Amino acid sequence: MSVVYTVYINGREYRVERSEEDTLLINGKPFDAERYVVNDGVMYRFNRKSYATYAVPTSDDEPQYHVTVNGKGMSVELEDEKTALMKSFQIGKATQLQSATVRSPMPGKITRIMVTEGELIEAGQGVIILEAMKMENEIKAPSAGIVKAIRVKEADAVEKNTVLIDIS
Amino acid sequence: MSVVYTVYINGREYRVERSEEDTLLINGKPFDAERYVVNDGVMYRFNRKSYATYAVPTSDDEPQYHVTVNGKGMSVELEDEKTALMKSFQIGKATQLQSATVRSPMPGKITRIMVTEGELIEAGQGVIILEAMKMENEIKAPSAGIVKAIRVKEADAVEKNTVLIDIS
Amino acid sequence: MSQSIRSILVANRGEIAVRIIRACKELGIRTVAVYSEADAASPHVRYADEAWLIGPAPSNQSYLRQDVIIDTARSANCDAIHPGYGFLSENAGFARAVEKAGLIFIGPPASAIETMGDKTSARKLMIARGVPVVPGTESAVTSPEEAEKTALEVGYPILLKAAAGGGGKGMRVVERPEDLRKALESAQNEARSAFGDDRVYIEKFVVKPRHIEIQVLADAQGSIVHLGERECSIQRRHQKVVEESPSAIVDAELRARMGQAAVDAARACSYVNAGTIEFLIDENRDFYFLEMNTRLQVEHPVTELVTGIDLVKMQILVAEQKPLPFTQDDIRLQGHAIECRLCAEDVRNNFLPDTGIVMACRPAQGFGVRDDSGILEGSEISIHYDPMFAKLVVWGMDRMDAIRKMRRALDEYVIHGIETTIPFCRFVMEHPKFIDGDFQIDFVQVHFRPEDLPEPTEDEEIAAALAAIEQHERWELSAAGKSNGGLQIGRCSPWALRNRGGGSR
Amino acid sequence: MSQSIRSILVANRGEIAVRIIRACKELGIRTVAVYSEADAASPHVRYADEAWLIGPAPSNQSYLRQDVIIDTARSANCDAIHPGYGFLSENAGFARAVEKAGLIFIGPPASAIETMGDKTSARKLMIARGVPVVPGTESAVTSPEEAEKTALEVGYPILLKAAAGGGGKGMRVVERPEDLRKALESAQNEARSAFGDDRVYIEKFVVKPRHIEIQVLADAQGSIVHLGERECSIQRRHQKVVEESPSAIVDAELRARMGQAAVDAARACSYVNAGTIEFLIDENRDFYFLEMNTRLQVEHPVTELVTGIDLVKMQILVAEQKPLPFTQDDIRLQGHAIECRLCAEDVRNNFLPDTGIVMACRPAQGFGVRDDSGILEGSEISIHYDPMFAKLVVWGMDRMDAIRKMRRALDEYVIHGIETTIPFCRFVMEHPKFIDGDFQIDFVQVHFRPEDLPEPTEDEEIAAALAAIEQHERWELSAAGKSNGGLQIGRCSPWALRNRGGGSR
Repeated sequence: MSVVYTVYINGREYRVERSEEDTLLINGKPFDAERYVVNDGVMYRFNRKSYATYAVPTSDDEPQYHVTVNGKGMSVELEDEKTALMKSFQIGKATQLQSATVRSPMPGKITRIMVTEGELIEAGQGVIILEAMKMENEIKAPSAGIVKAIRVKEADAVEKNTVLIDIS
Repeated sequence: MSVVYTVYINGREYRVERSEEDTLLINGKPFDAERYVVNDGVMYRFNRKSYATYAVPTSDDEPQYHVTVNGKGMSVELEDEKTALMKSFQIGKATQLQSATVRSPMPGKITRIMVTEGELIEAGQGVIILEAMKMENEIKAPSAGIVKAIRVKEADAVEKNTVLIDIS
Repeated sequence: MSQSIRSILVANRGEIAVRIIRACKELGIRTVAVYSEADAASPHVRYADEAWLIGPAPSNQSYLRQDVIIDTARSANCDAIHPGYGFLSENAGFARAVEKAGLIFIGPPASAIETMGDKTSARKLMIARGVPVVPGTESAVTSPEEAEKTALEVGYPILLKAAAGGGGKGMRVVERPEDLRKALESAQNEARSAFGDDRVYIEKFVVKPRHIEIQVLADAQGSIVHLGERECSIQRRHQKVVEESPSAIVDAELRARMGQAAVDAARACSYVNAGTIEFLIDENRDFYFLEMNTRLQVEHPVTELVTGIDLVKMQILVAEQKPLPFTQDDIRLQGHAIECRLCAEDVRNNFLPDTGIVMACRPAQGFGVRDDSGILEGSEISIHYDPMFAKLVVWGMDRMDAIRKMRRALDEYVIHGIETTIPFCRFVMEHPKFIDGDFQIDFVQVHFRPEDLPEPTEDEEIAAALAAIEQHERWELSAAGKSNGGLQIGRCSPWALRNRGGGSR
Repeated sequence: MSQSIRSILVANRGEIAVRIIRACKELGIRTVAVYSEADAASPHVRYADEAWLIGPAPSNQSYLRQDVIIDTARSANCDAIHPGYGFLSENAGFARAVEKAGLIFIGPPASAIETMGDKTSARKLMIARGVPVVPGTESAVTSPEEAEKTALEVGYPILLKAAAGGGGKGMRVVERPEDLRKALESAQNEARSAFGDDRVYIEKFVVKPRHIEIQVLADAQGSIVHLGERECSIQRRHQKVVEESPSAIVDAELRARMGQAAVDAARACSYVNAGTIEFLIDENRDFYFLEMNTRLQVEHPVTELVTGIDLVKMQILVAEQKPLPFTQDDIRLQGHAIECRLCAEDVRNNFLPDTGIVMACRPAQGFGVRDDSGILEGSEISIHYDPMFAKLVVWGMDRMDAIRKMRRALDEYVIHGIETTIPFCRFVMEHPKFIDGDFQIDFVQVHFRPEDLPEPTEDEEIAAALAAIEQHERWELSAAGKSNGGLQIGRCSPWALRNRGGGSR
């Protein structure tokens, strides 16, 4: 049985298919790559060029990864056939994108909350000041929307990835 | 139940005992060490000094290890209580030491055999020339004795650790 | 009168502690590291001859504990304490306590720290000795109202500046009167949290200046030399990020004049040991005394690479009351050096500090590349300390050779598990204005847009897709409780593979 | 007449291929690596812009395949080929074939390789130009009988020397007539296997000489400069192991005379590009031409560190028909540099080459330390190639500073999984005769006994005992099929630990 993934990177889509005989198809075309496990991840070579990669999962429940390729970092989202099928019955990707959360990028202390619940905000607008590593860091909204819930209060100590604000 | 090992290093003996409560005794005296797993092995710290260690097994059936400590390599042999008990009933350590083998320290090609079966040899005497890495390397007898069996012939290709000669 | 130092306690952590320990090892001096609980397996602890635990992770319970550090130095039979930079390095009280305990403080006399550490007295002294200074207030701000009044007198834009410490903490530029109160509050908060001292003062903000500093070395015999300049104008939030020596705009004549001013400044406060006089240079190449850093600087390696002089070894020599082994005439600058500070920060996300475990780390190597690092594979970058984990420094035959070498070294540097400022440094090395030497301290603000960072190529995205799928399938295999043979590959280091009988291919 | 090189095929492997690729990257030149099946994941392959597989592991089926390499250079659109050292670097036929294929050979003209590569013609030329040579035969030995006759004429001790190549392979010192036949056979065998050429000739063995060589650089315009000397007397089995620049016994006057002789030698064969003239120096500091190496040397970094000149970049510049950017007067030696060749050899067991997978590797870092390495963690050291895996090179303010720095760097170098010559290098750096600069090429033979290597302390043995027990218990747990939680620790790298939810402590 062949395995098919749809891969989302930087707004582009790649269809990666692996047949039972381990032949690889990318966007429908046969693709030939060497693969080496090296001390710092997996190295692929194709078209005579080497790609040193390192992948770390970034979500507990979604197949999302942060991958570094030759020093460039990118976010990668996978969708296998099963997920794709489920999506077609349920709420799709498009809907999901309209709600967002602001998470703390690092552990620290909340020093100021700059928005209130119900407020309409712009993408990139500063919403929270987090003090960490002795610097005040302004956390910005990842997308425009309405502040649905503020989950923290000033002086709270938060862990990395704590949800701070829900935007809808 | 406590665990006891006798450890042989460079001709010296250390008795290492670990109680059920994980208290460590070395040669009968309580011993306090911190332990850190680091990228390149295990680091211990005692008396405020750090010891970076790395241990590799050197035998398939005996508890023998090559350990590097702060860059110095040494051979370490372990004996637990069970082994010690068995030894007291069977052929002991002393007897074992009287027979020896010459093994190839690396893969290569046998270019000359310098001894014959039945010959009396000295410790350190050259017995075989092994060509490897484009150099001729003289392999020496680890101990004195009589050449019991020559297991290879000239022009043989050998792997690392192949038994070349038995000495009795 | 000279006395040999046999044993040094290094009262610091990270790359600078490692740097100092290396110099000591080369001099045959025994080293004693101190460490917080968070640093028990850190490189500085492992490299030192001995290591003493001094407290929990927060600095004020460990690296800032003067009493514990001095007691440790005595218990460990040290002759001297090297404070590095940051922490207790510019604390006159500490320097005095060290001397009182019968130990040598490897740094300037407490009186010099005091004089130059207080911005007000430093300014007064410089004015008295004819060293030009930037216009501004002579004492710390006492109230928001007073600040507003003073700022109007000096004239906007103004700079709010913490009386203690440096490194951009507690600093704010204020362009309009209506922003002053908010900025003052924020600067005071930051200063209080970083230095335990919330005094802030006001000075004229010189528009578009370059920040250029002069390294000096002074011995106990009264000889003072300068080692040329460091160009430190590439800054972000008043924090230096790229430094070089020599500066593209300093010629021999200007170097001699600035050097003389720096030597005068050092002599004015009876300075001994290594120190740095920071200047602002305006568009007319007129320079103004900014402040003196009475310690080793983060960016000292660029000076070492162009002069061949080991500043830490000289600090120790001078602390032994020995005379400097050279005069001003012996000092020549050869070639060109550049330093990039590598920080755990997310460049695309407003340089937010990142934390985590360093999964893989292989610094750049080769001719003319120096990596002063404070981490190892497996080290944790935590919230407790500065996000700078290493300094990548290169030497080239000339400025362009050094720039090209830095690009190569940045490309070669492998680090996984944390976001770093490497892409940002790469951006600077490619920028035409940087290449032309045509920049001021607002370079980053004016020229850097995260969107300009290079996007991955299609082939790089395909490699990323393959890597993510591979990681995903390993993960699923593991979750399904299947053979963990698959799980291991790629997440285990080679020794695990070897033990399982296979090679890495 | 000059032409820019845009793309270079590096016809080599290991550290020197990496070295060349780094220089190319700094010049903005595209690099194409070639590799054997054994090197598919090697650093030189990973660092290059492109990598082409050229054959199986044995050199004569890959790195020595002239036809395949030239075809690859053309297919990959290269302008030039850099041969590195060893392999095809001193093969005049290859240099000619490269030129014939319309590519640039980054090295001297084929005619110069030929003249200097043939020991006989080189000797004749040197004698004609007044460069002093060691007494010996003018042609290769044709029979054991002839060899015996010739050896008696020259006078024992004599040196048997392969006509092709260098690096100690195919060389034997013979002290007594009765040892000659056996030594000749062995030298011929080794020469045949290493170079495919079993011609061996005889020369007088100068007793207790020093081996000192001069680096030259010549451009196509006829300018030839020398870059001072390298002291290469620390050798084992005629293989250099430690090199330095300058030499402890060469003063400015002798340097000038040897430098002139070297420039004369290069001019005699119309040399262009980088080359080295090797001399023997006897007790009276009289020097004799030994041979010319018509290529980049292994030990070139020590010259780079004291002159600041990048030799690989100069090779490329000269190959582009551009003139050297400096004259003899511009070249100054600053400070002191030492190189240690790090090999996978068991120092305590007669330097037997070791093979295996490099389990952990963390080279030394910091001011004045350069590591030119050809391996990474996980690399396999195989029987197919030279056991040298890296060159550790240091720069110090003076010779003693460099020695101390080398000690520190050797102590800091972490490598597990293979035996290395690091303990031997450490021994050299501690030896009073080395420190005094009082040694000849028999230094190792006379002074080194494996028994003199430092023994572990009791505490180090205790640490070893703990490490062995820990490894043993993990092993037993695993064999017993128990939870592999224990199994993982210490054999997995940190990312595995992180994924399991824990830190490294």
